[in-house]
Amino acid sequence: MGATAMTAGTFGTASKAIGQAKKPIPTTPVKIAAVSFLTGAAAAPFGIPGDNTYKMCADVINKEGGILGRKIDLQSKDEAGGVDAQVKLCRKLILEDKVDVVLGYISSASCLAVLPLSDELGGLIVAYDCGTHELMEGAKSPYEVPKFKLGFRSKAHLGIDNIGLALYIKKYYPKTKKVAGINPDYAWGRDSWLIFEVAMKKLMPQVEVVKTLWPPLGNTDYTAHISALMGAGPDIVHSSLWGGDAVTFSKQAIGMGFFKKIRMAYSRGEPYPQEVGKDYPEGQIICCAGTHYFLFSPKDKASADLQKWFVGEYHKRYGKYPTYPCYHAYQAIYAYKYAVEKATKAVGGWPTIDEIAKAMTGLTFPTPSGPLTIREDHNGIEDCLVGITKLTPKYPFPILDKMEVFSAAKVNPPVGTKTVDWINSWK
Amino acid sequence: MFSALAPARTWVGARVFFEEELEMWVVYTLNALYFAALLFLTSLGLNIILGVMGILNLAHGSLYAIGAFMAAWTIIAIGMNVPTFFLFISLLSGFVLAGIVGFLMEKSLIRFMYKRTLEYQLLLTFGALLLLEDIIKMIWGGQAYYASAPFDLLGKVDILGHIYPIYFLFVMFITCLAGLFIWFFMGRTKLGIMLRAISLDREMATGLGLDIGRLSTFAFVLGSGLAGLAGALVVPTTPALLGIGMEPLILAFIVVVVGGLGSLKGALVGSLLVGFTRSFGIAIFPEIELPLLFLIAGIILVVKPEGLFGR
Amino acid sequence: MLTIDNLKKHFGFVRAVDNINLEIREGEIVSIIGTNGAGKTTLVNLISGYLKPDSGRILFFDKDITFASPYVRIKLGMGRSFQLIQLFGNITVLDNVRTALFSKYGMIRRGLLPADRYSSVTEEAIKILDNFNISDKKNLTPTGLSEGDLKILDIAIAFALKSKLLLLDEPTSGVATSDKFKVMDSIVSAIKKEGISTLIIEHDMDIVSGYSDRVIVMHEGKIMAEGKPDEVMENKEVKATVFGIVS
Amino acid sequence: MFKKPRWIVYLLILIGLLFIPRLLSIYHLMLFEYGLTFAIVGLGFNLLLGYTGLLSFGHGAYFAAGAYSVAMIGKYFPHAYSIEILIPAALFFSLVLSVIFGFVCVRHTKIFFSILTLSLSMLLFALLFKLYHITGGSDGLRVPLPALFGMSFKGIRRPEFLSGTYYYFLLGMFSVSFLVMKGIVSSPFGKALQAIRDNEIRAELIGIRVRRYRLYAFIISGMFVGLGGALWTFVNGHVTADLSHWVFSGEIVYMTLLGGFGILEGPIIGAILFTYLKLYAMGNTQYWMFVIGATLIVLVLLLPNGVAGAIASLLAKIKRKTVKGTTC
Repeated sequence: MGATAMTAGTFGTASKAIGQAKKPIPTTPVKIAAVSFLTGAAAAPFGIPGDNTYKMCADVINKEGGILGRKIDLQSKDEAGGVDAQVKLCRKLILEDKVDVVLGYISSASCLAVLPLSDELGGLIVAYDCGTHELMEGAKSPYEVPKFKLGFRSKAHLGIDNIGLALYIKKYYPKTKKVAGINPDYAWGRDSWLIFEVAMKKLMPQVEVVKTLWPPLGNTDYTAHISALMGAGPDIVHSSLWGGDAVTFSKQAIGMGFFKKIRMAYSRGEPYPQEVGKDYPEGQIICCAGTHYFLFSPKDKASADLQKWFVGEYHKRYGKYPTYPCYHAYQAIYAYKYAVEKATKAVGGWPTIDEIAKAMTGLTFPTPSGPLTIREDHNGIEDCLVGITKLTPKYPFPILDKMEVFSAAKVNPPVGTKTVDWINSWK
Repeated sequence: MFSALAPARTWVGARVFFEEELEMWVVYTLNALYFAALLFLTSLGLNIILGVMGILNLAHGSLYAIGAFMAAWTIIAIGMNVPTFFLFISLLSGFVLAGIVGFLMEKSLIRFMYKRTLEYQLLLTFGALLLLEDIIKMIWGGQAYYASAPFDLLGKVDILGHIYPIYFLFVMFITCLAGLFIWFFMGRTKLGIMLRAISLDREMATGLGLDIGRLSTFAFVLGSGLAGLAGALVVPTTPALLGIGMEPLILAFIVVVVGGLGSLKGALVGSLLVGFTRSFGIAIFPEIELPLLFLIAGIILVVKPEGLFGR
Repeated sequence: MLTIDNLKKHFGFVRAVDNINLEIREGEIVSIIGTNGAGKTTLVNLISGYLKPDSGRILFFDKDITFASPYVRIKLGMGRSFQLIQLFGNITVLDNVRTALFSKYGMIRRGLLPADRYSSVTEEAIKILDNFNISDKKNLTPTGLSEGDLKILDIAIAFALKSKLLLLDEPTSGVATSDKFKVMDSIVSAIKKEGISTLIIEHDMDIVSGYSDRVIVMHEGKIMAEGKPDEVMENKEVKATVFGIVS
Repeated sequence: MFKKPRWIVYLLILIGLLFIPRLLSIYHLMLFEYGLTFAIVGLGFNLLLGYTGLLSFGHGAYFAAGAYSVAMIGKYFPHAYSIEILIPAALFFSLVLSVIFGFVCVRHTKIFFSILTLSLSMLLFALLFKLYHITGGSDGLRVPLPALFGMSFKGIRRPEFLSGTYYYFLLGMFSVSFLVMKGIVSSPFGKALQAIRDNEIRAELIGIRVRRYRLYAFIISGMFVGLGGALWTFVNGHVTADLSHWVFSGEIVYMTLLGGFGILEGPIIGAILFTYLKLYAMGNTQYWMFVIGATLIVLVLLLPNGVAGAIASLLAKIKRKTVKGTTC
């Protein structure tokens, strides 16, 4: 206790030295709002791990003296309640509570609704886990960047998952003839399928789409969907179901003998083997929303060390291995920290929101899955890891086998080009 | 760019269905029956309350949720250390707790509403819905409860070359039992006949010297219990979650409206209608399955406003 | 003005109205009396269009209205009151009458100004209430009125429609015995002032005998006797069945 | 008109409302604007519940009709995205919808009417929810800032827009709505509706075409709610299919009852109170549904005439007492 107070004190004097230039660094804590699903089906596999990571990182940063001496005052908020509730909550956070930054949002629906508020209300918002490519893209390519002056996403969009899956299927299952899709009925599911379908048509034109199903988010009974898919007889079923939906679907599908005939390709299936356990079927194609996998080791030494520390620290605190939402949470909170530090260096003093936003554009910083760059379109770009589930005696759940990493350049469209147009322009 | 293809795809889907997927009709039918079974239990409860007391209980879905949470909690609590038989008995805990909550609700709130006008009756149950949703959250928290042991234990069976979980058949069986029981109870026992008398004419029943207060309590408890039982039966196949009762409630509304207010036969036919529309709708017209359901309900109501078996 | 031709209405085996022929002339006050279940109310319901007959014809000013809707009959000039009071319970006494007047003048569709601006209608409503001696209660809602006043108001509404024919179903039922004649006095004096033809349904001969030009006795759906009040009173059959006097 | 004390009070309140943007912080001003839009909704809803005696549990549908007309025009016809086009369009579409739904519904009364309105609004919900490519499904649609008579608000942040021009526009719309509704309920037509509410049979027998006037009331009510929905979108900035869900309709009923549906001004008070109640409950506890649910139950059991009803009866009591006092 005393030690932390001391370090804070020393940093206080240090910051004064910098603050001589223009703006003194305030001594009040930095208010960070972290919004994730804390209740509902998405809480256990996404929201809680994400929120845990925010808490862990805030704790670690505070122990190291905070951001330029300012402690982080982390406020965890619940993302449940629907889009409209999120718009209202975000407005309250920015206008009434006057937080310094909002980090958050797992659902693409929340992001699409909330991120425009950044410019409308003049608050910094960093989306940390939502996937839709439409979030930062304009109506037609080339589009103007950035779309939002104060809105960011500290990760890559769903293009990497679905392009990665298509590339993987082409490489490992070139004989695939029929595919089908079951995706949640909102932006995330619709866009995931769109990109996957476009990529498949380009890569494997002979493949036929036999069925596309759109269960609502939070559906409880998948029997009708499962048998409809089995009736259509595809080789591979693409799915971006997530949270409780993915678990429920898997359980009911196991009961109906689904996996005996059909292979699933999950665009973000990484958390579920750990969530379902031993019963999780083998041989399913799974993408990790980047290279966020606890058994993955980045090539460069610094990142590899960071990964080792991150997995260890997380497992020590919460008794589980970090899943991809954890990595995303790490990226978001550290993107803010590094951007503030970079901006402070440039302006000499605590930066304004616009200066932080300027610093965050083009920022590159180390993360446990390798260095991450946030581009001029305010979107992160990442490599993508795809593998196949396989049971081993070492872990009580299937792990990934035949891991394949697709480099960022292969799965991310260039700045200003719409993902669909980019895929269609492939030779 | 693919939006324009959506309707076209629907028709292609229909063609593909009739050419290639007809062999799956066994499974589609079973799915429809399974879905109808769960819905029948829910709407039966709603219908008994509506028929006997004349109150549309908007909090019915919350009672369903209470049944689901209670059953999931019990199954998790007793774990795998007991004989399998007890796992299935523990599903009854949902019925019991929902019944108890129904009892408390009737005694503390609903009984003041019999003489009030419609808007107050509906708003009171709406208030109860909001209240119960948060009470569930207070007791069980916002987490998902996975309790799939009964589902996993029963395993699978081969029906005409299709693998099907035995648990779904079990649910249909329990529903048949419950349906037969209610049918027998309402038609043959003295208590049931008294309840029907009330539902036909409340004032006359008072004149006959029936104890309306107690009979209403009984009907409410029975109806609530049935919702709880439906919730309990669903929980081995899907996690118990906040808001789990909302969709069954809406579908139960449709069943009750289409079948006829207060009609048991109507509840059965309505449930089957919804079950089959859903199962085959998802297989043939996946894009418009839900609006299709409401459209069918709407057409029935325009043609026969009192419902198929309404008075 | 009203001619009823072989009118018939059966409910299952009950012959509520069985081949009734009847005529009412202009300015006449006719009473129909009979025991409970004699079919009086059914007859009024048939005339006012609340029920549809099995056979027969109803002519109103030589127009066949047998199957016309209540709305059409009202437009033609028919008004009625009910055995059980039918009032607008949550609006003032004045508005009860005024609404009828607005309806009569077709102002519900056309009148865009606030109701109070149509002072002629308000004045007329007050005049009607004056006729029935209840204008002092114009700002109360019906819940604050006595049973007798409610009956009078009920008839005042029917009266306001300026009907050429009024059908009054048991105008004094539910009124305390001591007040019955007072109520009848107010009603009949108002009617006579305007010279409206009226058909009164009653089961109590005493109440109507002083006010009616003609009395019709109904029994089991048929007309048993017809004539001047004192003539009918002397009819043996009527005495036996309706008054229960066996001589 | 201004001879009556009631109109002086209205005028004073209006003058007070003109100064609200100076008194409240932007966040609270926004809440107040939500309240004002719902006040228009409450006015319209109450024409049906309070004055015609029909309880609709599906008025969210017309709210959604108004809101989605704005959002869809914004998405598909951006060059027509101007308030003076949007408001008539919203009125038109809610008119069309309430004509269609109303035609089916007014054939029934009591619980049948309630369930039917509920089912039909859920039909609209299902369409808005499933037709993802047109309506945005459960994600809904964003609503940018509109132009007003050629004035463009590009580059202006929403708080500035809402605390400036838009607040006064909203206040104007609200005042007009209030006057129109006041006119409707005190006109002969309004009297006829009350007659229908009190006694359908008798109403028919004094020559009122019950079904037709019910339908008219339904349509007018639907249009007011649609107008409220359209004005609401600019404050909220986002529309979702949930607007047509019966739970949202339930909230409309709730706020009308909270204010009291026996009085014209009741729903206005109810709407503003409800907005604050809900957002404060949401902001301060995760058990906000418990708070508003418990409030509702207490209201139903103890204050059936709502807040305005309670105030009115309190005032009446005081008046009686003072009258008594002077005679003594």
